Amino acid sequence: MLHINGLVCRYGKVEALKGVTLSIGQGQLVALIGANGAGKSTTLRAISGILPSAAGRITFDGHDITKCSAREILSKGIAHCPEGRRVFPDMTVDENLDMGAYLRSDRREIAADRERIFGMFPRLAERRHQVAGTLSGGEQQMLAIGRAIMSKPRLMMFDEPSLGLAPNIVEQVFSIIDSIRKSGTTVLMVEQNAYSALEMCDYAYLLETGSIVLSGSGKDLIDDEHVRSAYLGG
Amino acid sequence: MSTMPSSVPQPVLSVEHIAVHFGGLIAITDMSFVVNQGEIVSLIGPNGAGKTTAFNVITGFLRPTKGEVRYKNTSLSNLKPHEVTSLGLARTFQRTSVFQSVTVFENVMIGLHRRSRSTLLDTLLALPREGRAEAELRNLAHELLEIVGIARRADELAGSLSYGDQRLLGVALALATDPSMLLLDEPVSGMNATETARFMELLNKLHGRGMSILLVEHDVPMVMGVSDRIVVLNYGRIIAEGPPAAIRGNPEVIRAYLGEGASRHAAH
Amino acid sequence: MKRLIPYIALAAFASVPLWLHDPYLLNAFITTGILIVAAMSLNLLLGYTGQLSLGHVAFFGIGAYTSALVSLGFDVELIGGIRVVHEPWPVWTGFVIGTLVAALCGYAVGKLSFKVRGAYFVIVTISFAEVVRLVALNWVELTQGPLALTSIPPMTLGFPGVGYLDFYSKQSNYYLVLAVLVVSYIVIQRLVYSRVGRAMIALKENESLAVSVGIDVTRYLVLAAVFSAGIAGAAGSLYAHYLKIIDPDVFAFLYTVTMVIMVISGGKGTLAGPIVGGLIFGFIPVAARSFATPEIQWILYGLLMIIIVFVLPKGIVPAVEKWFAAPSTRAGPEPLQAKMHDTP
Amino acid sequence: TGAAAQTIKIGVNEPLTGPFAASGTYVVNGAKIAADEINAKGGLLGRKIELVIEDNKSNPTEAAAVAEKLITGDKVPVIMGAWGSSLTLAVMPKLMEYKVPMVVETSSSSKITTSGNSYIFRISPPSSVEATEFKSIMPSLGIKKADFLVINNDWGRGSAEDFGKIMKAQNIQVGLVEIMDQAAQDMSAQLAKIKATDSDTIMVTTAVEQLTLVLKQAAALGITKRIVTTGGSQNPDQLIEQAGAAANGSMHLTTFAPWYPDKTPNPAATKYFLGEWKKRGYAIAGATESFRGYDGIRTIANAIQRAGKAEPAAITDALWTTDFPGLNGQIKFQKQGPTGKESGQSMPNLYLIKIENEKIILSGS
Amino acid sequence: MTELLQHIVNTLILGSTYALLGIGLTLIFGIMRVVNFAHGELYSFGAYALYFVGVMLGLNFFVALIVAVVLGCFAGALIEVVLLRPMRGADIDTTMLVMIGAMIVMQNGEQFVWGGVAKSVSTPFPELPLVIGSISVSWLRLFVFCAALALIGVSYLLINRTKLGKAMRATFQDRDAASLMGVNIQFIYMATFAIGSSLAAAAGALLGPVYVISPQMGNLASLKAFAIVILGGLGSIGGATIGGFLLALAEELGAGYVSSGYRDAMGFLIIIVVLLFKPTGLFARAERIG
Ligand SMILES: Nc1ncnc2c1ncn2[C@@H]1O[C@H](COP(=O)(O)OP(=O)(O)OP(=O)(O)O)[C@@H](O)[C@H]1O
Ligand SMILES: Nc1ncnc2c1ncn2[C@@H]1O[C@H](COP(=O)(O)OP(=O)(O)OP(=O)(O)O)[C@@H](O)[C@H]1O
Ligand SMILES: [Mg+2]
Ligand SMILES: [Mg+2]
Repeated sequence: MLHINGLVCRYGKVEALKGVTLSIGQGQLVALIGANGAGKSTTLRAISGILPSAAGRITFDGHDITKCSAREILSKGIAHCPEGRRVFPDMTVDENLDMGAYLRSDRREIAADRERIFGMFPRLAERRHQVAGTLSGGEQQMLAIGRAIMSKPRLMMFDEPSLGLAPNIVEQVFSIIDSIRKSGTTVLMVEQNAYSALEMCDYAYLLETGSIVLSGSGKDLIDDEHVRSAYLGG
Repeated sequence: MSTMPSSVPQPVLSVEHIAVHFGGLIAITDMSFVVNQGEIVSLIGPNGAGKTTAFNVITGFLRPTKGEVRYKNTSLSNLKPHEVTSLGLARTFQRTSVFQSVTVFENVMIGLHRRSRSTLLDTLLALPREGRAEAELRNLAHELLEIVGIARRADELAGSLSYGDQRLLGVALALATDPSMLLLDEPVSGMNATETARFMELLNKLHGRGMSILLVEHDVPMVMGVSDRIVVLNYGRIIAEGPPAAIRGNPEVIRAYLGEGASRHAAH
Repeated sequence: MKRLIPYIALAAFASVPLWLHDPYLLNAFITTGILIVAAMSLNLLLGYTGQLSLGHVAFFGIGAYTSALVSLGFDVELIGGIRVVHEPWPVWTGFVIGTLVAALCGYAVGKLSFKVRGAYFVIVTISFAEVVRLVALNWVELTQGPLALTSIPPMTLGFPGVGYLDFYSKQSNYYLVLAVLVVSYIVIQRLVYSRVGRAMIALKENESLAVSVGIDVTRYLVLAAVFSAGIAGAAGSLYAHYLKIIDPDVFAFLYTVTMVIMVISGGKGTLAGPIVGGLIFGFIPVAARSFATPEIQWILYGLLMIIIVFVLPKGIVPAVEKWFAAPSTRAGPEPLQAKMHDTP
Repeated sequence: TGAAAQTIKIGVNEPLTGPFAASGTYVVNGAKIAADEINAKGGLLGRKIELVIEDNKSNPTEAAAVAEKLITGDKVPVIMGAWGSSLTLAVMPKLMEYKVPMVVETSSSSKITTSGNSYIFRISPPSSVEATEFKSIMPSLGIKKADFLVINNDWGRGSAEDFGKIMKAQNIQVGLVEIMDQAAQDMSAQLAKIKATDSDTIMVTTAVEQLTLVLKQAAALGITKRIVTTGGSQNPDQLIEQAGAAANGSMHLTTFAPWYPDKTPNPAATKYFLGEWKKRGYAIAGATESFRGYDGIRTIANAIQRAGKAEPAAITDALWTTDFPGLNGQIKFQKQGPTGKESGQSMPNLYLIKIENEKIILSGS
Repeated sequence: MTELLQHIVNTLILGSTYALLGIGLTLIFGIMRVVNFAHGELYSFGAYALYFVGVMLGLNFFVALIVAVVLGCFAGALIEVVLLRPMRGADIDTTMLVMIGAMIVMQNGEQFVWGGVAKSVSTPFPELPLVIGSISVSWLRLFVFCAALALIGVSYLLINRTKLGKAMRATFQDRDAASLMGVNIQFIYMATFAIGSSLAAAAGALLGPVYVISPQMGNLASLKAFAIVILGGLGSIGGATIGGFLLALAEELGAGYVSSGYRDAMGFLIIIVVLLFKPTGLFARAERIG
């Protein structure tokens, strides 16, 4: 469904991605792991169109989306739950969720989805009229995930969704992701919690200093010696 | 700095009956706990339990509605954040926090602010003392970058570091203030297991030098691994307190925080 | 090489009166020089602490009025019938007192900035300047209000019995301004290349983090405001004694705007920025006079400003520095765009 | 080139941009008419005259710089300027420095002629002169108590003081003295306060734009008191055009009466000037300001002619012996200020006009 | 008593126009964070547009008013595209300088085109004021008051209730996140600036006939608009509205009961005092640390 070929991205003169090639099949859950600064977030940014790529090609359902704007990419069905929460700080929880459904116009469905999200994260329901900037870190993370789900994409990209969440919520988030995948949505996930990510994914890529160095099923990677020592704590 | 942990616990930080209200919202109700000299205490609890708020109260960023915090028998009630820092209490922030548009090295130089003894007059008249003080600071800065392990990126702009490296720089900044106690707010979030293990080594090293540490973290294995004691907060209230082993088995903590998979997490 | 540039520049400037004999151009150099000193002081606040003072002209004007009044003398009746009479003092004491009074006002405004920041600080400074202007305009007994203070004596230096040096000629005024400029430059340089400067940069970048490493925000903002205001006051004093008349128009917003233009176009947060920007925007009007009608002169001035910012958004000096620095060492990646709410 | 060297240069230092741009431009237009007229008649001393016009940007620093440029760069032997009092005051030290005379065409501050600058020759009346002349007109108005509303500058404040003094001397009560900022557009607050007093007359001093607003806002507040304006920058035609009915009933002390050329001291010159003004397509409204530019240049030309050479010292001497009919009475400089360093001040005529049914009626001079 | 009533009526009328100026700038400065020195020039642009359409082309006054607002909108959009778009991502001081340049160019351009002499526009409203008891107020000003209130109401709804309004706020709080939500960033930038500009132009077109139209009319307008926005708290339409009325009240009572020489000083003193007690304006939002 999504193919990336030889993707190169730069920040100023620094080459953060040096020709990344990967692909994701329809309905798959793919994990992208790698050390700090490897370029995982950069890859997601390039796919969702908020970062221009210097070279390479990204196709989605056979269409070239390399040069598309973020808006076009979202309307084609790719949503991105960014690193570092990025909630709208001066807007309330409710308004943030509204923004998630910005491109949708099915009012009734939107309302139902919103309630579903409040069902997943009761904490957010308690805080629905609070401005997002004053939420705790974990609450903001829940909001960011909820907001991304609101856009009802066909490909959902999560950048470290478990960041800053309490263990019970982490569990819940992983099960939400699992159920998203089960409902037919394709998922691309970047996770530092590599063990859990590798356990649940269909396929995984390992990114190191801007290049893919290893790929395979989650199980393959868990068993890999290098992965074990560098990412799973030995 | 290197006082050995004595057998009789010496409370350095004591939080006494703190309450924090934001308008109608009660973030913390009547919280009390102590951290003893040389101890690593973890403050854990579900999202929104009030951990960061507690940090803000202790470090003077937020005035509590009620209660008092004492550090080494000094009340922190009316101190401004920079005065709290001067007492030897340093913190890191939950959200990544560095001086974005200056280099990593300059970041640490800024962090060393309190260590310089040069006065305004030295500066204006360019007295030799000024030059010596500056040279000393530069050495210290290099040392600190070595300690946290980002010395190779010293000349890069802090804003261009990856998330994890920025968090390490945050720790270096806190260490630069020459603290006797560190308050770390989710230091390893965004680090993988291997990086976390490395960070735990750093913590143990500091611990070995007698540094007291108050840690907020959601990485349960790490918390269990480094803490001497754990305080659990839920909805602004302390629901449990004790050594890691006791907390791990506490049913209330499991329900409110650890979740069913706690045992699975602990396995790794 | 880079170290030599300030000395070469200084030598070049010092030589100007030796070869430039056109009084009009020399006059332009002097008035531009005075504004450059004021712009340098603004740069200390804007460029290093990140606090935009759009009322900076207030300190300039306060320095000008204080210095003029000290050297002219006054006789006013305060509320409650208290009469204050001041006999004229030597002009150089006016300069010193003007500088100090301006610095004192900087202290007050700096203290205020402890409470209000950012946009709110901007408006407090604008308001402060407006209030001061209106006082100068309406306290006729002291300031002569709109009637202007006239016959202000030229700057003199010396002591009774020892002899006097008076700054009447253009050449002497030129060197006087140059001297004040150099001293201000050195003071600012010392400040910003020390821990004081690092503290200021820290405040600008991320205040809560700065505080958490033990930097006393108020202290450094006040310090910056005091030095900045004092230097602006010194510039104002030079202005009053050079022009020999001041009226409440010295508080005009236009002067603040001119200083801001000089600082930002030259490169805020760089030592040479205000000087480069100041020379350009001080001399454009002079050059434009010869070939354009009045409105067109202004339009060219405005357009040039826009063009400079378009081409060199960080200002001229940083662009030149980048040009000269070896690309491999200097051209680091652009930092992440700082978000308004990214404060911790 | 030869031709250029042959011209006699006259510096003109006026505000052409900034808040005083409109007035400064009027004055310059008047000056150009005078220069063209003189050149058409063969110029001076066999040479053409050339106006070197510079914009002082309504800013004192610039006014001084412009003087510097005119004197040292263009080498003009005489200047006309600089409209506003603070602009003129800023130029004055330069005149002393370079010993170049200046004809002051508009400024009204008394300081200009009393501060001991012997290069100043003023043809506009300071408010004290205006007030003195007003004394003879006052009885016919039957004022019992007057409030003042004046612009917050030397001109407005000076008027309030000088007219107040004269009124008090005539046993007329002086009530409120209200001030309006130069750039203010809303004077309702001041007018509401004046409306509530028991005075019968409001004395207003400001330039035409603000005056328009005062008249409109007074009408909107239902103020029926007599309004008398002073200062000579009123442009009654512009008032009628812009304030409409609100201008009716207002009275204006002016120094020039172009509506009744036959009643001016020099009808032929007035007619010529007005004819030229119209021919050039300028709004008639500007005539009451621009005539000062016209007279200023003619005063200078007259002095140069008599001096026999275009040199500052000779022109200064000649200015002292000026005696020729301006559009508004004989121009002739009296000595003012400290002895030995006197400035020249000419005493123009004064007219009181009234606007009725959007027409201008001459009611006293 | 009568005087006080008259002062209060004046306050309401003046305050409504201040508020109108203020909300235009709230969008541009409070929400977009562009220190828009050219705001006053868009105000005078509106006034000159009214003069051009209403007097020179001779269209009906009300039609001219609408045309002026629409032209203001286009002018705003043009400024955004030509001057601000290339500066996207530059810091706030740098864009400020661009806007100062725009102000200088526009103001002197106006003087070049229209000359320095003030223009006035006549209106279909009766010249005689409406008199109620001892209070009187001109019909034109009454109309301006109503029109201003209507515009303020519309803006409030636009920003707080519509999808467009939400997208605007989101965009300026976090541009990348907003684009991930599918917001067309470029359009939002342009629309926000254009709407803010059209409000300034509306204020100018409404006030042009009340006052006179001159190239310098924008200077004071800019300064006051900034004061109002900040008094109310950045980004708050309600705050700007109340700030506008408060400034008018301070000026009116200051001139009426303290000293007319200090009329404007009163307004600025109020600002200093308010900010000392409420350092982030009247309607501040909560911030959190950590
Ligand atoms: N805005 C930026 N400006 C300059 N360099 C950047 C920027 N963002 C990232 N980089 C650099 O690009 C490289 C890849 O960064 P990226 O954020 O994609 O890493 P990551 O794999 O997501 O790491 P982490 O696990 O820490 O989030 C890093 O070396 C980083 O320093
Ligand atoms: N300034 C504020 N205004 C209103 N509510 C606030 C404010 N700051 C914090 N809160 C609320 O107080 C509660 C405690 O927040 P705090 O940040 O202390 O949680 P935390 O324990 O650190 O959570 P996390 O693990 O998610 O970081 C949260 O529910 C938050 O929404
Ligand atoms: Mg990342
Ligand atoms: Mg927290």
